Order: sequence, then structure tokens, then C-alpha cells
Amino acid sequence: MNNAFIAVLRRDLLLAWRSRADLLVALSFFVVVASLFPFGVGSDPDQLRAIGPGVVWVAALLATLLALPRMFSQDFDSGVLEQLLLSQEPPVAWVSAKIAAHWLSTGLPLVVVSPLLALMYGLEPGAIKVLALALLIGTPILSLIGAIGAALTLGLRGAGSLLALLVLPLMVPVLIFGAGSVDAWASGIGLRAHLLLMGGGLFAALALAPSASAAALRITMD
Amino acid sequence: MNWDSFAAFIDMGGRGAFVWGSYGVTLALIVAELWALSRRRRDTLHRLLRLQQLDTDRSAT
Amino acid sequence: MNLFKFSSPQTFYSLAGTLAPVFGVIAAVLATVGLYISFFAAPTDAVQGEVYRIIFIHVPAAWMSMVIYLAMAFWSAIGLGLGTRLSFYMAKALAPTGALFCFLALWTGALWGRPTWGTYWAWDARMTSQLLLLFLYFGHIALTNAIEDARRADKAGAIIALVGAVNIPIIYFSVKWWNTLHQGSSINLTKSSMASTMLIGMLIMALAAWAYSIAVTLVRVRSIILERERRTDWAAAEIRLQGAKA
Amino acid sequence: MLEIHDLACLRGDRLLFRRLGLSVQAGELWRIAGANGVGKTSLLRLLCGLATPDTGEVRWQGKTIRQERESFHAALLYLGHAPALNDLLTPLENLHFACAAAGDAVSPSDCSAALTRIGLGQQLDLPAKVLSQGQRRRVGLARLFLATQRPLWILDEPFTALDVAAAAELAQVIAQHASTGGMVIFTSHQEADFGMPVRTLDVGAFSA
Repeated sequence: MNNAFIAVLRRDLLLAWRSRADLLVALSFFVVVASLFPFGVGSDPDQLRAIGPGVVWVAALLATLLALPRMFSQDFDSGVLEQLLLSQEPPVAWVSAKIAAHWLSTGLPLVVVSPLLALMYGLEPGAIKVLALALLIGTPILSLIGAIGAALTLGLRGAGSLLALLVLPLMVPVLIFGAGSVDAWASGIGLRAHLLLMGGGLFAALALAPSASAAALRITMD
Repeated sequence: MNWDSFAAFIDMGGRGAFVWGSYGVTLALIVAELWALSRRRRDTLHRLLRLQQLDTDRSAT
Repeated sequence: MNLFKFSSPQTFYSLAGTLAPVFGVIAAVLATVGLYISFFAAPTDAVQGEVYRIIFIHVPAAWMSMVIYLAMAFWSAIGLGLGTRLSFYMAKALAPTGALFCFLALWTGALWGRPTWGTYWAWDARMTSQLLLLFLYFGHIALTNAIEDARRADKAGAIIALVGAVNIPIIYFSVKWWNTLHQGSSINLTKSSMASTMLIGMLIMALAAWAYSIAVTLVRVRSIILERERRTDWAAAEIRLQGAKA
Repeated sequence: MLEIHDLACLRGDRLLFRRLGLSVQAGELWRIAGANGVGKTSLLRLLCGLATPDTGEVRWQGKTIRQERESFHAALLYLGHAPALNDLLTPLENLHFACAAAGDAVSPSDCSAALTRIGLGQQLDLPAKVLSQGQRRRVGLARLFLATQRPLWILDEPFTALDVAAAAELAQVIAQHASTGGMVIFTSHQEADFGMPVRTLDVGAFSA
């Protein structure tokens, strides 16, 4: 079982490292989008502090969305995906590896960079930590849900906008509880409920998304 | 009977715009869907008929 | 096992042909009775006056948009599970009508909200979930249209319908949580004490919408069946017969 | 033993072929012939389970490949039209990954031996994007040396972009696999001398 998982994970991380310039582009997109809002909303500190978590989360959703097509398209074009579908090990194994590699190369950097943006929005240290923790739990869910959309829209013209239409509505709950956890912490309600719910969401996504993506890939390659 | 005159019925207690706005759009969209359905049926049949003739011509040659 | 007799496209094609007008008539009758009740039998509401009558199409539309999406997910599950092509045709035939009712629920909700709350859009929990459901419909329709190969389009549509259906309760409860967090408990559109005539009117209109959806779906599925099964002898004969008349 | 019963394949709106039957025994060599666009690649994809047939069945050792997916894929090697390479990886990394992902335990040294044997000894550590078309195909074909324990080989246009010497060596490898009880199904435009009988299946004969 783990032969294919490890092989695909190591290879995808190696490929991510070799094309790290693209990853920096995706990361800079996240920073640029998040720093656009003050130009539209004004630089009043209280207002920015209020919308900060929400803005960072929306930017994280869009950054993940931008990086999703890359999860399968390179292997789809080169024919590697065909060979993977013919592996004797179940497709859930290597699909999970691809999703994990995608999160490590595009999702985790968002978590690492989020304190920088949180400072830009004037959040106090405690809020910065909560935001990073919420992103840490939330971004894997975004990658998992996004994987299903990426598999379904593989090889279609206009796949980018179609992918956004498919997966963004499904990501709204993660956005609600992710951004909500910072407000809950700030207002003293405590963030346990939010993080527990997101944890539950993460395990549900871990259980369902890989097999749904594998089924979608098999259908796409049919 | 709630209404003493047709005008009162249309006025709908001063909210006619909203009530008839809702019912009117609903009726319009339902009629539009039924019309689109019949057009879709006609277009599909014509297209399939042409495809059929195409197949018979191709297999005839 | 004659249950599967109806799952063959040919027999279902003729069955749908006989049932569609029947449900059409049922829908028309129920709608007239419902409209009579909503405008003439139901009394004026003490609080909202006459504008509450929008409820007689707003609530049925909202229900139908949900019921049809779940029906699409049901047919998708059967299609993926048993591989019966007809189930995919049903899911494809349901989508447009579901999206129509979803839009109508939003439209009538907004027109009702304006005089009642003062704004067309108040991020009420139910309306916000309805908006997200509309996005799920658009996503399903856009995906199935973007894929040329009909078989792949069916199965891809089935997967997104199932994934969407799994997410509906999650979306609904997270939006409800988010809404009560930011706005306190939202004014419940149907909170006003439901006089029995109002309830009956609404139920009849809901049944009318149900019958209408079935009739429209059956008609639409017939042309989908003809399109997909055109190579079979019976479908070719039917196309020659109907094509000449149409 | 691979059996195909009453196979039909629909590509979009066009019926490519129907009622296609075939039975491949151990030690047999089958060439799939037919004009371009008649459905040769579609047939190969159906045989290896990548595509699901509209009607008909593909059976491996008596059971349909849908039921026995895992054991069938363990016994199959499919080389598609395009060599499954990633441009950023070297031939060695590509080959080693291809074997590991397919579930074969193969060491990097075996891979480099296979690559040198097929004439890519100097290109081992170059990124695949700098290789020529012929060299890229040979990286794909190098897997043949490492997949001898897989009885069924399905090869889509293995001889394209190969020079005469490489084509001769490939024919020899295929013939050797068939003679040791393997089965090879391939498509090819050029005639190749395998030094053994080659059965041919013309897909055009089954076209609608």
C-alpha cells in the first residue's frame, strides 16, 4: 500500500521543489490579494482589524484555487496519470499522496506567511496565532475538496473558472469557521468549538475526498 | 372574498408591486420553461433526423 | 423482476409519454385551487397585511429546489452504483427545473424581504443557503455542459451532485451558525401564526409545484433518451415518426 | 490468458467497432492493424481497463478485469502512445518512479542498468525535457527490461521514433518475452521481424 503512496509523495515534493518559482508566484498571489483590500476599504485600523481574518481567509481560498489545476494537469498531459491508474495499488493511495504533496507545497506556505498579513491588518499576537492555527486545520480541507473539482474539470476548456464555480460554494463552511474562530477568540467566546468542528470537517474530508477524486479521475480518463 | 373591487385586488394593500412582481416573474419563468422545452424537443428531433439521414447516406455510399 | 423493465430507456420513454400529461393536468388543477386559496380564501395577515401572500410560491419554490437537488443526487447514486444510463438521464433532466425553482425562491424571498425587513437581501440564514444551493446548481449544469463526451458528463455530473448533496446540511448549519453569530436570530419568514387555510394553501401549491416538476422532467427526459439512444432501432423509428411531425 | 467477448466502443457519437472478439494465449504475439482513426488506441485502452466498454467484456484468467482489477494490473504493462515522462525529472528518476508507482520493487541501479542497455547511459542525469523524441521513447521502453515478470504487455506504437538498431533490439526483447510464455499486443505501422509468427487483428473488419 505505501509503496505507491511514498513514491508519488516523494516525486511530487521533488517536483514542487524543482518548480519552486511557481510556488513563490502562487504565494505572492496570496499576499497581493490580501493586501489589496485596504485600498478598497480604507486604512482605518479598527476596520482593518475587524475584516483582517476574513480577508486573509478569502485570499487563502483564492490562492488554493489558483494552485489546484496543477495537481493533476501535468501528469494528465504527460500520460503519467494513465500509468498511475494502472498501478496495482488502489488509486486512493496515490491520489491521497498527490493531495498531501499539493497541500505541503501550496497550503502550508499560506499558513507560514499568514502572520505577516495578520500584522498588516493590525491583529494582536494572540489573534495571529489563532489565525495561523485555523489556517493549519482549514487549508488541508481546501486541498481535499479542491482535488475533487480538479479531477472533474481535468482537460476541459475554461477549467479554471469552472473549478472555482464547483468548489468555492463547498469551501464556504471552512471559510465561516476559519475566519469565525479568530472573532470567537477575540470576543472571549473561545475557539474550541470552531476548531473542533473544523477538525471534524478535516477527518470527514480525509475519509471521503480521496476516493471521490479517484472516482472522478477514472471517469475523466475513461 | 377579501377584495371588494378588482382595483383593490391589484393594489394588494399597497404591496401590489411586490406580490405581482413575485407571481408575475414566477408565471413568466414557468411559461418560458415550457416554451423552451417544446423548442428543445423540436430542435432535438430535427437534429436527430438530419443525423439519421447523414448515417443512411454514409452507409449507402 | 419487472422493476427493471422500467429501467430500460425504451419502456420508460413510453411510460413517461403517458405520465407527463397526467402530471401536467394535476399540476394545473392544484395550482388553480392553490391560487384561489392564497388570494381569496386566506385572510389578510394581522402583521404583514397582504404581502405575506408571496409565501404561497416562495416556500414551495424553496422546498422544490431542495427536493429536486436531492432527487438528482439520488439518481446520480443509482447511476454510479448500478450503471443504469437512465438514472443519469433523469438527473440531467431534473437540473434546469431545480435551478429555476431555486432562483424563484431567491427572487420571491427578496421581493418579500423588501417590504418586511426594508432590504431586498438581509443575509438571512435560509436565503444565504438558498444562494449557495443556486451556485451548486450552476456548477452542476456548467460541468455537464463543459464535457463533450456524454458518458463522462453524466458520471462527472453525478459525482458533483453527490458531493454537493453531502455538503448541503454542512452548508446549511454553518450558515445558520454564522448568521446567528452576526445578526441574532433572523426573523423567521414563516413565524407568523399559520392560520390553517394558509398552511393548506401552501401545501397545495407545493404539491402543484411537485406535479409540475415531474411533468416537465418527464418531457425533458424523453428528448434526452431519444438523443442518447438514437442508434437503437426503436429510437430511430421514433425519431423518423416524430421528426416528420415536429 | 486474455479473452475479449463482443466488444463495442463508442467515441462521442461515432461507433468505432462492435462484436469484436479475441483470445490471446500465453506465448502469442498480436499486432493490432487498421487505418488511423479506426480505434486501435481505443481498443488497447479498453483491453487494459483504462476505458469501460459500451458492451462486451474483457476477461483475464477467466474473470472480468473489472472484478479482478488489482491482480490484472499486477500482470499488465501498458506503454501508451506518449512516453509517460515528467520534463523536470531525469530519465533515472522517471523510470524509478514509474516502477515504484506501479508497485514493482526496483532499485535505482537496476534502472540505470536498463537505461544504459537501451543506449541512454550518458543521459542518466539530464532533465527529460532536453532529450530528443526518440530518446524519450526509449526511456519509456526501458521499463520492458524491468517488467519481465508481468506476462501481458500492451504497447501502443512502440516502434515510432526509433532508429533501425533500436527497433531491432525492441523486436528482439518482445520476441524473447513471448517465447518465455508472455503475451504481447501492440500496434505498429512498420513491419518488424520478430523471428516468430505474429497474429494480426484488423480492427477495421469490426467497424460499424
